[in-house]
Amino acid sequence: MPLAIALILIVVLSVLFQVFTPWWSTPVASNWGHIDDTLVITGLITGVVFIAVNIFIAVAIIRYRHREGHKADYQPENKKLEWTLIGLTTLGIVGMLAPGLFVYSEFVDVPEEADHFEVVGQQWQWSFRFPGEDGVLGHADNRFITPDNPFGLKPDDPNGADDRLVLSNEVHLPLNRPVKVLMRSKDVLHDFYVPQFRAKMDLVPGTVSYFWFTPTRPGQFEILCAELCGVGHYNMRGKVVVETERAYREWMAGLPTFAKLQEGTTLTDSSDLSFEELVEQGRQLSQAQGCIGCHSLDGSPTPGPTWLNLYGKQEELADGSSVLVDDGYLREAIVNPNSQIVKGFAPMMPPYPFTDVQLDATVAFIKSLSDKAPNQEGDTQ
Amino acid sequence: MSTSNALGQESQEHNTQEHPIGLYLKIWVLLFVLSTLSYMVDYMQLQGYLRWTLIIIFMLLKAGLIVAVFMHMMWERLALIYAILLPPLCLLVLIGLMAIEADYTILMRYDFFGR
Amino acid sequence: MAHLLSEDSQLVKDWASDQDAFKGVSWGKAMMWIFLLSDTFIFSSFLVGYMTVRMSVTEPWPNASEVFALTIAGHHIPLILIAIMTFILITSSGTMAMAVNMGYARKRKQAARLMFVTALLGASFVGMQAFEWTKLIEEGVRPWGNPFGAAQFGSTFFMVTGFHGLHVSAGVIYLLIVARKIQLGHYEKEGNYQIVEIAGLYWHFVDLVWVFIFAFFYLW
Amino acid sequence: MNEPQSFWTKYVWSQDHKVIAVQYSITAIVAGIVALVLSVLMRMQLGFPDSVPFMDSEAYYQAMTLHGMIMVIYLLTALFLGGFGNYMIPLMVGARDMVFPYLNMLSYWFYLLSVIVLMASFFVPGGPTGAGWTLYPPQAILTGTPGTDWGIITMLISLAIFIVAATMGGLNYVTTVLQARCRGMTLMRMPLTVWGIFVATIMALLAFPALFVSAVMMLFDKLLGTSFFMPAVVSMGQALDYDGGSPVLFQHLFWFFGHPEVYIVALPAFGIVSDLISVHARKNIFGFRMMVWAIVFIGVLSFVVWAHHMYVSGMNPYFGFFFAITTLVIAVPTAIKVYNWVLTLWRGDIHLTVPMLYAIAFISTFVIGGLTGLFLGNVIVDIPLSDTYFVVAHFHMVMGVSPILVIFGAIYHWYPKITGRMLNDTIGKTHFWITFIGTYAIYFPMHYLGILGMPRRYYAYENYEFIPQSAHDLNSFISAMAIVVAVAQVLYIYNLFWSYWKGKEAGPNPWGATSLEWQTPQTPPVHGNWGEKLPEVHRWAYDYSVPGYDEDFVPQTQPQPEDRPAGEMA
Repeated sequence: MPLAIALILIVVLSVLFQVFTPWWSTPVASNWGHIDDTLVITGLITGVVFIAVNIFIAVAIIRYRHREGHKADYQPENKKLEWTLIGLTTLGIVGMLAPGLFVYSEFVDVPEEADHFEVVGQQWQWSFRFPGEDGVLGHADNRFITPDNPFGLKPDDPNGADDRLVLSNEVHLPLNRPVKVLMRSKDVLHDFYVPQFRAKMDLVPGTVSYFWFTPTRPGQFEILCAELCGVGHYNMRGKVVVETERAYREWMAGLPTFAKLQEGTTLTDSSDLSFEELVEQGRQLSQAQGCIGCHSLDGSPTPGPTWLNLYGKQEELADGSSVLVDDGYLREAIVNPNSQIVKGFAPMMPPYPFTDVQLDATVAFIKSLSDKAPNQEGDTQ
Repeated sequence: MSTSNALGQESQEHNTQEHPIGLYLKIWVLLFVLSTLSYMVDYMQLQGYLRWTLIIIFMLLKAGLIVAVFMHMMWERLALIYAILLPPLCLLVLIGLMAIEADYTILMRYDFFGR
Repeated sequence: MAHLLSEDSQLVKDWASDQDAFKGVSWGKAMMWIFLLSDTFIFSSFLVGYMTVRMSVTEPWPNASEVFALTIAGHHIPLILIAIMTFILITSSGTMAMAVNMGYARKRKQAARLMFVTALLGASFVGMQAFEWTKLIEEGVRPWGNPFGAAQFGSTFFMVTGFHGLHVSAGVIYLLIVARKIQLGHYEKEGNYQIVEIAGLYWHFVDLVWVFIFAFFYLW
Repeated sequence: MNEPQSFWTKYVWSQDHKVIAVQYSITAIVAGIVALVLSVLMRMQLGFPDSVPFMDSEAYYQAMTLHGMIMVIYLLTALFLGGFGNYMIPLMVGARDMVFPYLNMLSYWFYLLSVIVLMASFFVPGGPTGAGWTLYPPQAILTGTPGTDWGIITMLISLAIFIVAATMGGLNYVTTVLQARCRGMTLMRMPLTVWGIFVATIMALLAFPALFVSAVMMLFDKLLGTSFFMPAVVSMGQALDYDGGSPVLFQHLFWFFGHPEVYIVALPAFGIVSDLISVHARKNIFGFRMMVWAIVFIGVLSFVVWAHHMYVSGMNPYFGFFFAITTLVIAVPTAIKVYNWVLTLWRGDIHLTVPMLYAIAFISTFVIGGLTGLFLGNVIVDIPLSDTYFVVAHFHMVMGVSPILVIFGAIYHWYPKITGRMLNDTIGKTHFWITFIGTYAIYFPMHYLGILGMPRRYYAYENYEFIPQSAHDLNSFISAMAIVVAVAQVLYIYNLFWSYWKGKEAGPNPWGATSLEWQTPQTPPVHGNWGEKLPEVHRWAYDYSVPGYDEDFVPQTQPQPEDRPAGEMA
């Protein structure tokens, strides 16, 4: 008897929960409102079955619970009833499947007029590439990736020269224009996921995946990674800014092209560069190399120590000793990271065989993030 | 084996698989011929669909002979034949879909990686 | 089909009967068949993996015909070693089939002798495979790369033939044990030589797998 | 009959299927407790961040991986097939033992070895792997994931050993069911428990090969530098030597195993729960034939639905149509099973014994888990929900809670046969209520976190704008409930020990059940099960409340009376 009551209560509470829940889909910001509709249809059909089965059990328990002298019916099967139930179930299944497949065929069929851009994932950050004036993305492959060519664009592909590169994790998109998202990964599986857009897809190294959508609401949306990609998975963040065509154009114009980047990033001799230039080089380098995937720039917790105010700090090491974070320590920590592990962090960073110039640039960038760093001007050894 | 007998396997009429030696010799020769033929496909440098068709035909003939005669499948009762031959059919779905998938992958690689 | 599933077909009767579904099939033989079914899925998965990587690599796939060619007495003959290995394995299947026949005919000595011959042929197959591996390794083929083309050629070659070779080796040991037991008259008491047929099933299966490897890896 | 004499041959190196079953079960439960503790640690981190000092993101992912792997493979698969399969098959089909007892014993020892290797991974350099139980490459073998030096190797080796063990056991179970039944025991007279385990075992024999092969290939990728699953990658700024492999291939092979695996766990649970419901409702299972065919149909279909786990994996998108259809078709036989369970209750004589409570609770939780499966199987609905807490809630309901409830009920039901004593009802009921209500409270709201869009496999959810504070509070609530439920399991374990010595004497057939295992000459059954003569079966296993009999059950061994022709189902 308590079980019957419990089952009825479960049904009542579930329905109430469903009606009053504050936890529901984020407001949709793309054309995929249809996905929400299929979800609601599925919810309704399955909800009816859920209620029916539980109530049926509860009633059965109440009516047919054991009493003295009571005996069960003997009824091995009832073909008619069974086939009726099979028929009804099939109907319900079709009711869910048909609209689902209909919407899915829209989902896999990218409209002709859609723009396209590329999302590149790596542990644990996003970057983006737009096709440039010619409207064509140049060929790109992980095999071409070098510190100077973080996207791995095929150097001799003419289509790639005007490609616009976004080396930060923020991407802008124009409102109400369908866009095909092409996805590629440098290392492991990732998943480009913006809850408000509904659509999501894995980034797979060694191939290119895609989906398409039309942003329908201006604003800023968080990008999350939805496929386990290592210890930093939960912190692989990014931002999509959906804005007017004009604002988008302006933003786009500010992006470096691949050709420009190639000219600019060849580090020659650090003594030629001003501290600001060095910092800028360091910023690009640490984005390209994935440093900031593990080392946050704003103090938020990440797999590696944050770079905010790192320089000049006394760090406690795993072996109990402590060390002053200075140029020497940082350079050693990049080239040979596991020699001195900071307490509370795992020895998981691979050694980065940077050149002297690259080390200078990176250290300068870290320095620029610290208010404890002494004489920011010029002191680059 | 002995342990199972200790617990008493009920006596059953064993349908012994006794067949004339001559039959085995014939199949043996046939397998030799088929193997030679499939080797000749390579030796003659046949290419394209002709090559693949011939390879598959000879392969299936050989496999069929081994299973049917050497493994005595053709003399087994239908209950066993069906139990053994039907389950591998679901592998065909895997093979077919993986062929399509591999094809899709290489297309993507040519399209986007430019190799 | 309708006939097969009708109430009085042998198929339906066997499945609907009590005690055993496979009439007249001993426990050992039934188990061997089911094991082979499971093993079929192992080799199929290997071959599916091989198919998928081969179809999806962009590097050219080496020409097996060339890679496995041998120069004998000044003649350059493609795939000759593989052809010989194929014939040896088929021959061993033939001797195995005859051993089963002898077993049922209660010709204990001949059965054991034929099984030893089968095992010997199997061992020589493994020997040739070892030779083939050595040759390829000398030519620079490694699991992670080779001078002829796609790296996966070496990976799948070592994996698939290695796994098959392990099966053959295990089969040789199995045959030797059973043959020895037959020689010593272990099965004389029960007078039941079905063990030879069971060992034979395994051996023919190994041959069967080779048929597929030969077609898909060497000839394709 | 060579009865083993010493303690060692009787309880340790035993070839008796019943002892092997208990060995399997105890090992599986111990492994399960480890996994349960891991899940509590994870819930602590999720509900009350940073409350467990050593729980950094690395440890979290390691706990998550091991929790999943142990629960799915080393607990559920081993317990249903190695535990219940071993104990029930020979007894229920009227055999003296498994057909090859020595192989059966080896199966257990290989299983134990696989568990030991798995547990060893906690102590190897770098700790256990943190790649998630799906072990997707490339991340499973690249830096950036915990345990890529030794953890992943021990994991894969342990899996390979487990597969060897499962194969040795599985060959025994299948052959025993096919070839070693007693007189009169046709396949259609076998109880559904045996049917479920039988079909699940066949599936295990055909599905584990794909896992075995992918484990071997990944080991080669890791150890030999082959590129089966590894394309050209740049890991942490280092270009690696891999090239040309396909990560999606691993996913296909893994799920070609992984989806049948779901039903390898579910089918035995379906079978067992059918028997529990029938016995305790004193009524034949409704639509027995349909139940059998549903089990077979589900078994076959489950081999062609695998890629519904991969709708957003970047595979060929047109596969979505094929797999959505096959997946939703499988819902039909599954729904039939649910209908038949509840129709068995209808017009029954429902004894609300503790096993029955678990069985009914199973139906309720399984219905939720099954219905949410319809969301995830339908490709377009899956896209927003995949990799969110909706998935976590779904598979815990369908693969975690419901089979475990069946296990609780089944142990409760058969404990008297295994030990000769009844389990304690008061402790049993307390445990039941906490577990049933508790798991509902954990997993029901979790679906809504998924619909909100909270991704799974996150170590922390700091500063995500779309996640309101209330969702964090809900998360804390879920964690609190999880801890309560986890702690309540101590009651069940305690009950198992206490009743072994102090429980009420059970007698041979305390529930008044018809199937063969209750008709053994001794309780607990001795080696060889049946004494001098094998039983003979004259009817199906569901003759409850048959009109014209005084008792409300007729054992399978009781001959049909002369004047009564064998009924339709007999």
